[in-house]
Amino acid sequence: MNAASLELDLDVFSGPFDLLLTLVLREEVDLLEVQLAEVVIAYLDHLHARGELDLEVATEFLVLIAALLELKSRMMLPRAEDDPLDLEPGEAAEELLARMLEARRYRRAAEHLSDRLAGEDGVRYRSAALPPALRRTTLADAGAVYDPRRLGTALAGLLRVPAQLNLGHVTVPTITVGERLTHLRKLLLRGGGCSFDEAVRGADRVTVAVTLFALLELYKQGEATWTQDEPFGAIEIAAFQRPARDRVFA
Amino acid sequence: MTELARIVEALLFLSADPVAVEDLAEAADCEAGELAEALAELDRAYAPGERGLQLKRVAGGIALGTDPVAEEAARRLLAKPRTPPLTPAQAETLAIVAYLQPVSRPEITRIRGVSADSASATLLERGFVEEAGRSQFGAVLYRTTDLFLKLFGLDTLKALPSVGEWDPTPEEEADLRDRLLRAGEQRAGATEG
Amino acid sequence: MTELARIVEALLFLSADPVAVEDLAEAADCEAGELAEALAELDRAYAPGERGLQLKRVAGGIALGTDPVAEEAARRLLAKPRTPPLTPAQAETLAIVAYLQPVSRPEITRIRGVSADSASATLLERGFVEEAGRSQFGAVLYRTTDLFLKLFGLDTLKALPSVGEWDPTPEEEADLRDRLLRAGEQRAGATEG
Repeated sequence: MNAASLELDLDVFSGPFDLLLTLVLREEVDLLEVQLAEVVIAYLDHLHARGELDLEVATEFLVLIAALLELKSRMMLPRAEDDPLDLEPGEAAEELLARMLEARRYRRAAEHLSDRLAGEDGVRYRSAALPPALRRTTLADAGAVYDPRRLGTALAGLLRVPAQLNLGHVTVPTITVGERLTHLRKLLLRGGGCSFDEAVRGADRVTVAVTLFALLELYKQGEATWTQDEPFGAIEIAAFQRPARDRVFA
Repeated sequence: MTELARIVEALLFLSADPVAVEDLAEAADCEAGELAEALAELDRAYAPGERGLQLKRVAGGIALGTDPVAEEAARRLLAKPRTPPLTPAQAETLAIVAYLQPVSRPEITRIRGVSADSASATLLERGFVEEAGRSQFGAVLYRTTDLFLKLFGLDTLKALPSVGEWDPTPEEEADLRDRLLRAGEQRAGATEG
Repeated sequence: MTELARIVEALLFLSADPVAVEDLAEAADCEAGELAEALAELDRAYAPGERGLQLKRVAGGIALGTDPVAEEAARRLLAKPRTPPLTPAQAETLAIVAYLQPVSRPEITRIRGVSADSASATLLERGFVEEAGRSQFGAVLYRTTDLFLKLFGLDTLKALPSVGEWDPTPEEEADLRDRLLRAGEQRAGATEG
């Protein structure tokens, strides 16, 4: 078994991991649509089922998934037409291969270093302190050997704040928690409950995130509760039933 | 033993770190040629199997170290292992630093595919690597130390085998390429997984 | 030299303090009689004038020490003012202590964005900084020493270069300590991953 033959059952793809890789590299599956977290979960399930950890395979899997994540994050970033990072499928495959070869190279160099350290085993060096008379520069012997400006420049370096990321290309959304609270309350009043997917249908990412905050706020105030059967599963929202009031209105 | 050889032996005994040949000559107030003779004399006196100590060329200098014959007894007397072995993560991180130095932590992480934070912290603590300034993006850069050279029995970084020696063979590379690309295509064509 | 004598020689080499005869025998796993023979063998090897080292019977045990013939050379090699150039980590740590003293180690770490443990240990060992009590949270505080002033040619701490001279983004009102901590936290955030 190697990492490549891990069986996957994802929304956009089902089959072995290496086939997914091939399709992604040939751009027959859009990497943007692949939930890499699901791949990782499938791998963890697989490990759990096997009950043992093959380090060689695990390392290979980590390098592959890290490379895929990096490719995916590059695709998600806005870029110019002639961006040199815009990879052709063939180039992406070569880059992935180069990454795996590089990781393999340093893994072997690491083995060599470990062997070398073990081979030196048995040689010890003396670590006794110097006789007191030889230990430290005395105040009397000390001269001005350092330039105080060295301290000033070091301090200046520490005062420098790193350049802020330019987020100019991101459209600043104006959606507020208050608006989403109103939206959720309206949905809950109408039918007593709804799914989270319904609540954010057609909305952009930021609106989805703000809606989640709004949902947390509703929960905190005791207006709504929700259930989710499994990670990444559907979220069902329900208006919180106050027993006493129910009886009054029933 | 000549007086000069005796003096050099004493200097090596006192120094915690390997001493460069020039520093020995300066301290012993002698010519390079005289020092070379004294070192040759010491080499004879410390020939393998002669003594409990060895004369080692490490980290760009000369140092006295114990002969492995005494390791077991030393462990009993000092009640501590000489140098604990490295974990695989530490060894990989150390290999990347040794070959690519100065190198930043994000770069190490990129090559390994997983974070190197805890491994680099341990390597720093054990004194195998140290900071070497900052990259243009402000990330701390790392390099190996003289202690690394000393404990790994290396005279200089050049004594490390060329990194090309660890390159996968053309067959392995072809095999990897195959598994990445063609294995998938075959699967796509066949029903059997 | 017999193997036992070689082992005993190595043990004496490694020990900073004199070792009791019983401890030597236990570590070398031998009888008292065998050890006495090994010591006699070492005594002959270390007869006066033979080596740069001497085998000494001192309070509580046996120790290796240097022969007086090497004293002058040792002073030249090891007692010369030890003022190697500061590494970037040491310069940053020292600047933080110099400008903010007294300052705690956790604070230095926050400002640098990475640990300053090894740099502060070196600065302490070389006598540039010293401990100055503890903060209200129990962390050790550091301040610079008189040796620091002398090595930097400063009469008093007031003679440190003014911050304004080096300030990349002058900000008169804010406190230096606050600004350093803020910049450090942003740097730590920016260089992760």
